[in-house]
Amino acid sequence: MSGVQVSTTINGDVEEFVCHPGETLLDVLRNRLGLIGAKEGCGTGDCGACSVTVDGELVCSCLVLGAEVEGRKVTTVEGLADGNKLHPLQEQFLDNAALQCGICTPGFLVAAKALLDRNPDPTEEEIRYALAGNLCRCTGYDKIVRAVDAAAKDLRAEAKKAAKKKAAKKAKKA
Amino acid sequence: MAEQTYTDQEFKVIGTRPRRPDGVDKVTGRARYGADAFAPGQLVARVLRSPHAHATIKKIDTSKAEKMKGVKAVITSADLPDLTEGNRGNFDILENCMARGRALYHGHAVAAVAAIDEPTARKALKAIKVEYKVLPHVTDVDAAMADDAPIVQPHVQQDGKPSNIANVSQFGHGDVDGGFAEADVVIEKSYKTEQTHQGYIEPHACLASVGPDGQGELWVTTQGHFTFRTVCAQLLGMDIAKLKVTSSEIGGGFGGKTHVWMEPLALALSRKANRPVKLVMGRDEVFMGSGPTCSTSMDVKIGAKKDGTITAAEATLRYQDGPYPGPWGMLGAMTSFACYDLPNVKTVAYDVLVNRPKVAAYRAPSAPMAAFGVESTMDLVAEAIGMDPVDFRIQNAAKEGTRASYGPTYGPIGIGPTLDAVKNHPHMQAKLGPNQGRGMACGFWFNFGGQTCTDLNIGTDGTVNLTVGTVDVGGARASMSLIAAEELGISYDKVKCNIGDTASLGHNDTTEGSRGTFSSGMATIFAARAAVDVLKQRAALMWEIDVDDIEWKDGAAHAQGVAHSNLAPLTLEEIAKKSPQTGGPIAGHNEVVADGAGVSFASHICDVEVDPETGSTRVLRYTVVQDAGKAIHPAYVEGQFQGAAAQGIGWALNEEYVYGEDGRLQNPSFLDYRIPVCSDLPFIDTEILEIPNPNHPYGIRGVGETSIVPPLAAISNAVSNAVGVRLDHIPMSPPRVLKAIKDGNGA
Amino acid sequence: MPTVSLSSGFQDAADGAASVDIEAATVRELLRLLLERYPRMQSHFDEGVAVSINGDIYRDIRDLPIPTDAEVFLLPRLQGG
Amino acid sequence: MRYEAPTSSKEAAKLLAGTKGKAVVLAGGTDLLVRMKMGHVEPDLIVDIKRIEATQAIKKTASGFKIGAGVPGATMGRNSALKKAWPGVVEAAELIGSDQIQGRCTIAGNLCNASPAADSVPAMVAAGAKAAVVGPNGRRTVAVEKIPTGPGKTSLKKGEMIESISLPKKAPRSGDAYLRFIPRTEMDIAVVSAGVNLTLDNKGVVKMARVALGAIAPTVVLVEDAAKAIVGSKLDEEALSALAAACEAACKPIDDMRGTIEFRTEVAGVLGRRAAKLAYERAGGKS
Repeated sequence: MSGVQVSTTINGDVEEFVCHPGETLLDVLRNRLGLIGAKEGCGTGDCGACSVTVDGELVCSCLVLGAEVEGRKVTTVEGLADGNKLHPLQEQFLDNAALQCGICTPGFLVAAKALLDRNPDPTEEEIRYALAGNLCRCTGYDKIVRAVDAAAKDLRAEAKKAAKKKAAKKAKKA
Repeated sequence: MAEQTYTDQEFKVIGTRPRRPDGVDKVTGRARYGADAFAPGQLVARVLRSPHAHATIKKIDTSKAEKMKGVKAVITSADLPDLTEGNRGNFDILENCMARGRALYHGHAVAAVAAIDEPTARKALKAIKVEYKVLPHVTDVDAAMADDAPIVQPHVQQDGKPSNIANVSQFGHGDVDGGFAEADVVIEKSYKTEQTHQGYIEPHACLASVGPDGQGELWVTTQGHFTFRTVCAQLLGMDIAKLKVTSSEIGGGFGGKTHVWMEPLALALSRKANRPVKLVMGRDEVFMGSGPTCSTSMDVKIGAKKDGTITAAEATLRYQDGPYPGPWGMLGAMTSFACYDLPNVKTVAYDVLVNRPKVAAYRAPSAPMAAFGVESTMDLVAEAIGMDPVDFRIQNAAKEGTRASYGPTYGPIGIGPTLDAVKNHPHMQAKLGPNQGRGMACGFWFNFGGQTCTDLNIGTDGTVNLTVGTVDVGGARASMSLIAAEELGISYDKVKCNIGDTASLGHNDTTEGSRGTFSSGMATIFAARAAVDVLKQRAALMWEIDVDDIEWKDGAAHAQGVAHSNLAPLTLEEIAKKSPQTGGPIAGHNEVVADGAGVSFASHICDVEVDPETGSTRVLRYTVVQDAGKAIHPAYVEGQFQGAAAQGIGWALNEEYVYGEDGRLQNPSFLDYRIPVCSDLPFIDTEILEIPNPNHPYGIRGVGETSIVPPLAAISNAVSNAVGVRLDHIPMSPPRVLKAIKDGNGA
Repeated sequence: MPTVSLSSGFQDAADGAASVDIEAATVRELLRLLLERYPRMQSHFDEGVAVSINGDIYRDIRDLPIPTDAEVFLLPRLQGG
Repeated sequence: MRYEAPTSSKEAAKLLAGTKGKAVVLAGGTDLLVRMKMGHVEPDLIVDIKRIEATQAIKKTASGFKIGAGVPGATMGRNSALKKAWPGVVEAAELIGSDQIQGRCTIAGNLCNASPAADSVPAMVAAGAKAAVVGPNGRRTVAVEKIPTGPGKTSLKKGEMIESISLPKKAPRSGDAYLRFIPRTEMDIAVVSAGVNLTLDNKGVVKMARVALGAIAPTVVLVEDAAKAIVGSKLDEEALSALAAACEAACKPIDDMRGTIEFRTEVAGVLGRRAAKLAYERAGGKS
């Protein structure tokens, strides 16, 4: 078995690694790069605990080979916060007690961010279906759905504020 | 014991909802769970499992695997202590971890390897040759009770003959035959429930390290690291104090992580290889090789007068334990009629052995199945006498002074209040559409206490380190911090709660039976009070007055009496700062047997819609009412209610172990073992009742388990009201519901 | 003198008795005297027992005083999830 | 084990054909990686086809649509022209697994995995989709229903791979639909499924229909009798009953952990009927 050399971008940083041809991205992240945020709940794409995005597309990292991410951009839960500022989803998960054991939380956060990136104002039903690939056994999903809804509101308010600021700046320039 | 008694104190921080102290780690991916530990030079272990449900193991040839490059250790039962002559319980635990001469279920471990990496370990497993002689098997509980059933454990006997019936338990009082004779209506019905798994998202995982000097460490996802330490040390012949067990963050347990499954194998491999060994189960192994709950079969009979008085109730319960005897049928017998005030009641339970995985506790173990039978029958009786099912239950609800069906007499309890809350809940008045139905049901669980040991240390800046020995399964650190802050009179954010490893605290019982907040909460209260005594002594030294003249309130020492009216209060922070000069570190410590946990009741309401053409059931609305005694952190109490209800909903509708004719488990994956997904569920409304437990200073009862008990019956009652068919087999999967509709099972 | 009710599993070991009168001030004394009277109880004690006093279940506390006229039940030790 | 990511189909076919041991195609990987994890397949060579340009795009052509073999379901769902023309096919593709699976899974992979329960296949069969196959001996075009030959088995020869799937141009007054039954609301394999594609005349009478059922036989089945039952009708109750009966008659299912023979047969009729009604509405028919 010969190793595959891979160069990729993870959470904005260039990473280079050598992996087995059949090794999953999940195993690479956890065992070779020390990024333990993605969890293996099943290894077969049924639980979503290993969710990451590759080139912006939400995937289960257990169903991606490490070798496949050559030249791609990977984002994991470790890349969610902006420096020491937590992402609104992270803030709302904490405020809404949306985690109990927390093992599914990284996957939910990554999946919820993927949802809000393309749909900033989802209905409850849209949230539930978008998160259907993430299993949680502790919460009954109630507080998770509420947290995502609250974070969506926060993000919309942030976006509105930013747009206003931009407009004001433009007006000032003019 | 007096200090354990409930006092109706006013709270400042108890009942608030602050962020959990371990929260940031858990939303940033930093928190370390069972599989998140790494040691220099660690090996990867894998387990070889039996493909047969029942077989004699004639020979295991590991020689090829042992010679493979990169393989550092291979073990079979021959490498583990032979406990045949010792305690049967320990023998059973070890034999379940590693088969000894016989495989008792599909997935029973037969050998294990440790190698330099995963691909090598997998290859090594393939190189192990096992010679089996396949034996007849039995996986169904009723079939296992038949006279000609294959015998699972030859040493288990009834009436001098080998039998699969491991235990018969009986509870009750009064004269049931006389009671039934008095009844105007008697309903008798049989029910079946299939086997379900706790379904925690984190598979079992550990990192073991044992040296040739007999000292070892184990990092493991567990509900009870102290128990794991004792059990592993006993099984492997190690000294308890020389094995340090650290509980990782735990990714769900629900009872399934109260038992050792493969941890002794990791330790044995490490001892043999003299290298750290990491062992993580795959999801299929979790389903096959850890402990689900029982499948059951039961007959329930309830008789009542037309005025709604129950005259007698009887249940015969058959619980399947896997291949090792457990207390599961007995718990079903104790809990089945616990909600009601019955003059004549009798329950008989059989614990039955089959060729399935060893059964483990699953959240209020054994109670949900019995409640399914009893609460379904309750609805049938109510219907037969023309009474509203809630009113019927209210009329017969147990209360203070009722003799419980399992024996003792109840103190103050919450079944009546939960039923009143249900009756008055707006949910009960909401309109229903076509093919929709509403159901309700009640549930009971004991709650436990147990051995607990807690340490509280105050730093010189006035911040507090609280170390508890019960694991944090869902926000316990927040609750413990609230309790310490309340007792000391300081703010929540001045307390940092840690989970101590087995080297840093005395024994703590496993976090099971809803005991975490009840017992560690109690030990925390006492540890904090001990620390307050020290703080007062230190203040006395600083002031040079008598300690008896000092009162502790609002986080400060207050000098009492006119003589000391010139002394401004000394805050905890001020006293802590001076502690190096007043006698050194300030600490409080407590060890307690926190017994006397109060029993807990819940009543649930649910609405469903059934597609009559496909048998598909959707839960539209769900409400949980449960007695918490006292909710320390209400958000996490709600979370327990919601999570328990969700597990019950999954159990009711879709979750089941499916065995083939060959005795093999067909669906060991989250694809085909269908736990509810986000889009399957509605919001789950909660109502927390607080009927104080007289045996806890804050009135805490424990909240984790009770709400998994009612959903099976609540949903079944709702389905019955939606489409007019009575389901007697859980899960109510679409094929079963459609068949019932076609067959017109309107009974 | 407290009357100890035995749940069914224990009755065989107590020669079929459903309840036993035992003069005991604490749980520890009660269990000791019960075992002296019925040595076959030992196997149950090994598996674990709990005692209910006036409706509250105690699994481990042994020093607990038993009030006069208390309702006392001997129960199997319970397991939870 | 080797991993290769060629940049042309020809190169991929050469690699696949030239390997002595087991060579597998990696498109979305949502089936392949599961089988590798479970130890059901241990390939000697993995050929990742996603670096081949022809597999990466959805193209609108004169004769319809060409969907690259590496295009994930999520991308199909975002293509409004495709969605408008073939809503049933797109919905079927989007029903494969969760959003995470959608980020990877492909309809070509779904076809080659050859599961009788594959979600996109009944919809593709009903739509008359064709697969562009590239192999060591060149290219050929095959009707999708000819690809799977049994559970896990395909008619593809050693070295062959699917480069793209073509859907015909949408006929006027036509519509398609796909429905499946699963016990949960998401994440399950179809217990039974139905794809219907039909075209109406200007009076609203069905003039052409294709009905395909999934999970009721070793492969997805094109049920000609079901189509016959509704052709010439305005999808009245009588026609629908005949369609349901034809669907039930076509069922040769198995009893397994996902459903019983009785259940699958019964629900095949229910879904055939519901899918036909939906397709009829989409075609502009008024019932």
